Amino acid sequence: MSLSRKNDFPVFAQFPDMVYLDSAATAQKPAAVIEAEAAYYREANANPLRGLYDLSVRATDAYENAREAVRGFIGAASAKEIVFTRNATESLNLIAYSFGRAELCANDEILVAISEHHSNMLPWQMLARETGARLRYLECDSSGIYTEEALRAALTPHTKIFAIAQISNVFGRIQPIAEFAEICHENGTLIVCDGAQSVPHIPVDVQALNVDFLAFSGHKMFAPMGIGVLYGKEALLQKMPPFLYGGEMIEYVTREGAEYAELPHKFEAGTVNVGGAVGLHAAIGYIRSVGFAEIMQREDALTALSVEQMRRIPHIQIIGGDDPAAHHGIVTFAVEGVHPHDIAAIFDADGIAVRAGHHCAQPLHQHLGVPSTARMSLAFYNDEQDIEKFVNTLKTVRRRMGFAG
Amino acid sequence: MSLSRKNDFPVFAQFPDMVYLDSAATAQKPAAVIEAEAAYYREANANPLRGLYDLSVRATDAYENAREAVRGFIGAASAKEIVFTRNATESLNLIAYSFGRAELCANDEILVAISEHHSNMLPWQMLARETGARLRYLECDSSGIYTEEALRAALTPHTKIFAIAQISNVFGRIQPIAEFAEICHENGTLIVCDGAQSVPHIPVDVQALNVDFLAFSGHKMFAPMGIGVLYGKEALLQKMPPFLYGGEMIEYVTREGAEYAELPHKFEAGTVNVGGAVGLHAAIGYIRSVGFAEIMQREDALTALSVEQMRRIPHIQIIGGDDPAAHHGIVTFAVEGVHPHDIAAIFDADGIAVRAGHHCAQPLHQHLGVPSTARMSLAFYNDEQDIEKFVNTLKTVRRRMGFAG
Amino acid sequence: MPDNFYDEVLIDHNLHPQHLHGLPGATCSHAGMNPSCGDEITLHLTVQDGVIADGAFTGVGCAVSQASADIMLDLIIGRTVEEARALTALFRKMIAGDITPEELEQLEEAGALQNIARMPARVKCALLSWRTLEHLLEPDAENAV
Amino acid sequence: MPDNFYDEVLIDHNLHPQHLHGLPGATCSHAGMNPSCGDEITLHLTVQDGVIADGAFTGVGCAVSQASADIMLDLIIGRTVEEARALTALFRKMIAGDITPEELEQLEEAGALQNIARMPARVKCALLSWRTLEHLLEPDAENAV
Ligand SMILES: Cc1ncc(COP(=O)(O)O)c(C=O)c1O
Ligand SMILES: Cc1ncc(COP(=O)(O)O)c(C=O)c1O
Repeated sequence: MSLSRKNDFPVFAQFPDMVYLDSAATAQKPAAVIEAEAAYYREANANPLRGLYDLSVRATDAYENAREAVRGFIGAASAKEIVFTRNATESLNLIAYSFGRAELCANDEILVAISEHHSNMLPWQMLARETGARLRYLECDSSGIYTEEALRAALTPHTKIFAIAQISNVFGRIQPIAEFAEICHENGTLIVCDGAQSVPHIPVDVQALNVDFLAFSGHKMFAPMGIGVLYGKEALLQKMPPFLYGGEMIEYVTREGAEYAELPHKFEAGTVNVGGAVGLHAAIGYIRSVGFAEIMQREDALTALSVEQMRRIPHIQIIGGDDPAAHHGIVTFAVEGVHPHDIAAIFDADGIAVRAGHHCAQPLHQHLGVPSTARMSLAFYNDEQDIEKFVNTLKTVRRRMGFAG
Repeated sequence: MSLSRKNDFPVFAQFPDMVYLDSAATAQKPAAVIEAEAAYYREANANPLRGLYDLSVRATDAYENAREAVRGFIGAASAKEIVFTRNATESLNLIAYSFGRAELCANDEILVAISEHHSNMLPWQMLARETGARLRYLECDSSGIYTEEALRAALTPHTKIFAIAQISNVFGRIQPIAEFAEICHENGTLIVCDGAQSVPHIPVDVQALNVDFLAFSGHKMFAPMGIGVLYGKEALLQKMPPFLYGGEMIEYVTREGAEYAELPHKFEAGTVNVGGAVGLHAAIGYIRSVGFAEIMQREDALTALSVEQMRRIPHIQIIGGDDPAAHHGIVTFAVEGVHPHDIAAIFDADGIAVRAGHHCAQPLHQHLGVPSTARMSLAFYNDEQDIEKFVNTLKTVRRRMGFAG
Repeated sequence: MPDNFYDEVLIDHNLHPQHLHGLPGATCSHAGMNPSCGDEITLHLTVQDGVIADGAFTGVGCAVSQASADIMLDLIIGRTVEEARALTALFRKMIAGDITPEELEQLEEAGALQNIARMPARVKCALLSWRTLEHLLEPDAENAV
Repeated sequence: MPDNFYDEVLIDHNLHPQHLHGLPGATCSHAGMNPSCGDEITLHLTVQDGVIADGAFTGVGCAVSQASADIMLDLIIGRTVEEARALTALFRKMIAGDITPEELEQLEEAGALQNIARMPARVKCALLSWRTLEHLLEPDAENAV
């Protein structure tokens, strides 16, 4: 494996002994990102868009260059298709509030994968309540597999939307989104793809996948918190009504109403987060400089190492099965007889950050019949030593809870 | 006047000759704020709230300490009343979407001050369209004054909401919000106060004002972009439905629906912006360290200096009148025969940042009968030299546009 | 077991809870929940003449919440409702970190949970059964004593 | 006036526009708008036998948009519709920054707007009247030639 990337991340200098295995919750930030945002505030901070002076032109350029970088990163056809939001959650709500309320009615159906994060489930529950549309779930097997047949069978002439994550934050399995998109489109159904866990870790090309919408968060891809993205096909975004209303998203306002600005500004009400966008731009630059070849090679190797070690430990169950290739940087697990909160506490005592609970996927946990689980999730800044420490602690968990072995 | 504060702001070291007079659009950031956010990412970055490990506890503490700082800063009774949003615009949309759609119906009326920023007007237009409620405007005179009599006369038994800014971003006049609140409450009307231009510049105490909601943005108060605040009285927030749906705002989710988390988390869906909140906390600390006594003394003196100089220049009209005391750091003006965009371009050529256009207040401009205006707005980091340069350029505008004098 | 993660008492009550079972003759029951953790404990009491004659709990949860419930039942069975209320107040005081050594003694084995406050995310777990008890002992609660 | 901010030509056309008036016999008119600036220009043309016999504009705007409209009308009055279309294309080329010196010459006084591209916010202003003209000259536009 090539050189460790830990040195690029100041948090690991601050806490040299920490093992951070919660990157699916939020990623750590490289110095390049932290510095890019700070530099923006030192050198180009102004309210962009309406700027008639030099600093404001700089801010506008910084913001629109970031948008262009995102466009290129996910292979969108036009920068008009890139809307900056706060996070993936807001992106998904935007679709439900704007597209959903305008286009759905009581006869329609929304199909949601049962493994979805609450952020790709509750907005659809809300939409169903508001429009009277019927919400249905597509179920996976215990490995997190959705078959094309099951999808075909679940789609009806009334299905307007199918919502699914490219990578679930519990299973870590990559779903065949392009194939699902084709099946949906044959049926006249739009596909909303939650890319929160995929965009940071694998190359994502919206045109190759042919998804109608893609939502993701900056903070999971080494960018600052508070910036996210909604990609939507231009024709769809074009006809959607605005979501948030206010400054900067209008062409003209009278007492009676308003004409809205062109894409993508129509969906960016109020003063935008230029600092966050600049940070995201820097994060994309950083990811490109490492390269997905290295990122994937490293993450897959560490995932395989983890799964292989874990499946040798007795009383451990890996959610989604023991095949290393099915887990992309995410390994969710249970330890027989030990509650996940106790597992996390034990890891914490050893300086290892893992997550415990339902991982914002309660319906999936109900579906799988486990109330909660523990999860380790990694990024390319992790190394073999991190995995070794993780495995060593995992081996002690039952003993430290008083079990004989 | 005491020592200049310019040295606290790195942007002025970067551009020593720049005169920044667009602080009402966005404020510059002191090194303390830039550094606080960077330090968070170096030393405490994690996904908060569900954290079961040390770093996540740090992040949670950082976030909740910021909330407590905001609570103290605006004198709210409880931290539950402080909801972090992206900006004032989102805060106002949250009220309209959540409170408005749940509580208003076709018989109701919404009263909006005609001088409002689009962000405190378009959400109410949207709400009126969605609910059938009637939108009415309260009109001001050419000085930006709203009288108590006019407010009383405009309120009807059907008026559910009165929306007004404490300081308009065009006039700069402080409105008697406490008096207006009392009149509203006597009528059973809620008052929504837009504090975007007041919270950064004057002490604001929500309990003394007795407003029902207060919205403001971090970026106008020296904090990073991408963080804003909604204050709401606990009893109101308590009964409001959620706005955005997703992770972190729930107690329990099933296939059918969800139980929502306690205040304020109910309104904070998805991964929160801890970095932004930390920056806002630092900004509050910085404001406190300067003190409102100095801030107001300095800003009022610079405003008075500007207005006094400006009114001596021929062919200049100050929107809202020539009384320096009526303009709190905001002086909007017209130059006879010269379009505001040309004014701004001339200032830019001299290294002075001012704004031109409708300042997101088109209905006000229609009301005043001017299509657009120029605006200078200041903060305590400005100094007399800035004002001098501004006035000197202003004197040349007509000549440089080819007028005889 | 030299390197138990939690206090010996806690580990033991979690592994071998005495009171984790149904209670057929219960005069009152109440389900308490930490929804965000998924912890759920139903507390069953048999109260006669103002005395907690018997008690038990059912449900799932982490070691802290399970042990806390078991220890609590050990402590309150045989006590009057008044005494149980006082102990609940003491337990909250301990968690808040302002208990005297004399008071701590009254809590007997529940003192093993004293250090849980250093893990803020776990305080809710420790309190779950006590909150549920408080609810049952409230004079005007549904299904109350 | 030694220190004019804009080019002399632009200043002059803004202060003393020749074509800022109504046009009673106009064969076509169209209102162009830069809503975010509040600039609004209505262009009026009298087109006979494929030739722009006369033209005028009404409306308000900044110096750049006003002068641009006046200069444009100077240039296109008396030209054929075809020629006007070609000039519009050249003007856009100039704003985009890839015009040859020979082409620039054809634009006559409109060349004074060449440097507006360094003020991105003002490009829209310079283009307003030209966009409006394009619309009027489109074969299938409503109210078109
Ligand atoms: C009075 C007023 N209200 C609301 C806003 C909107 O603030 P933001 O753009 O930060 O949401 C502004 C600033 O643009 C303002 O001046
Ligand atoms: C699969 C998935 N979707 C959506 C989200 C929501 O992202 P955010 O909280 O940044 O809005 C997450 C992360 O929490 C996730 O893992």
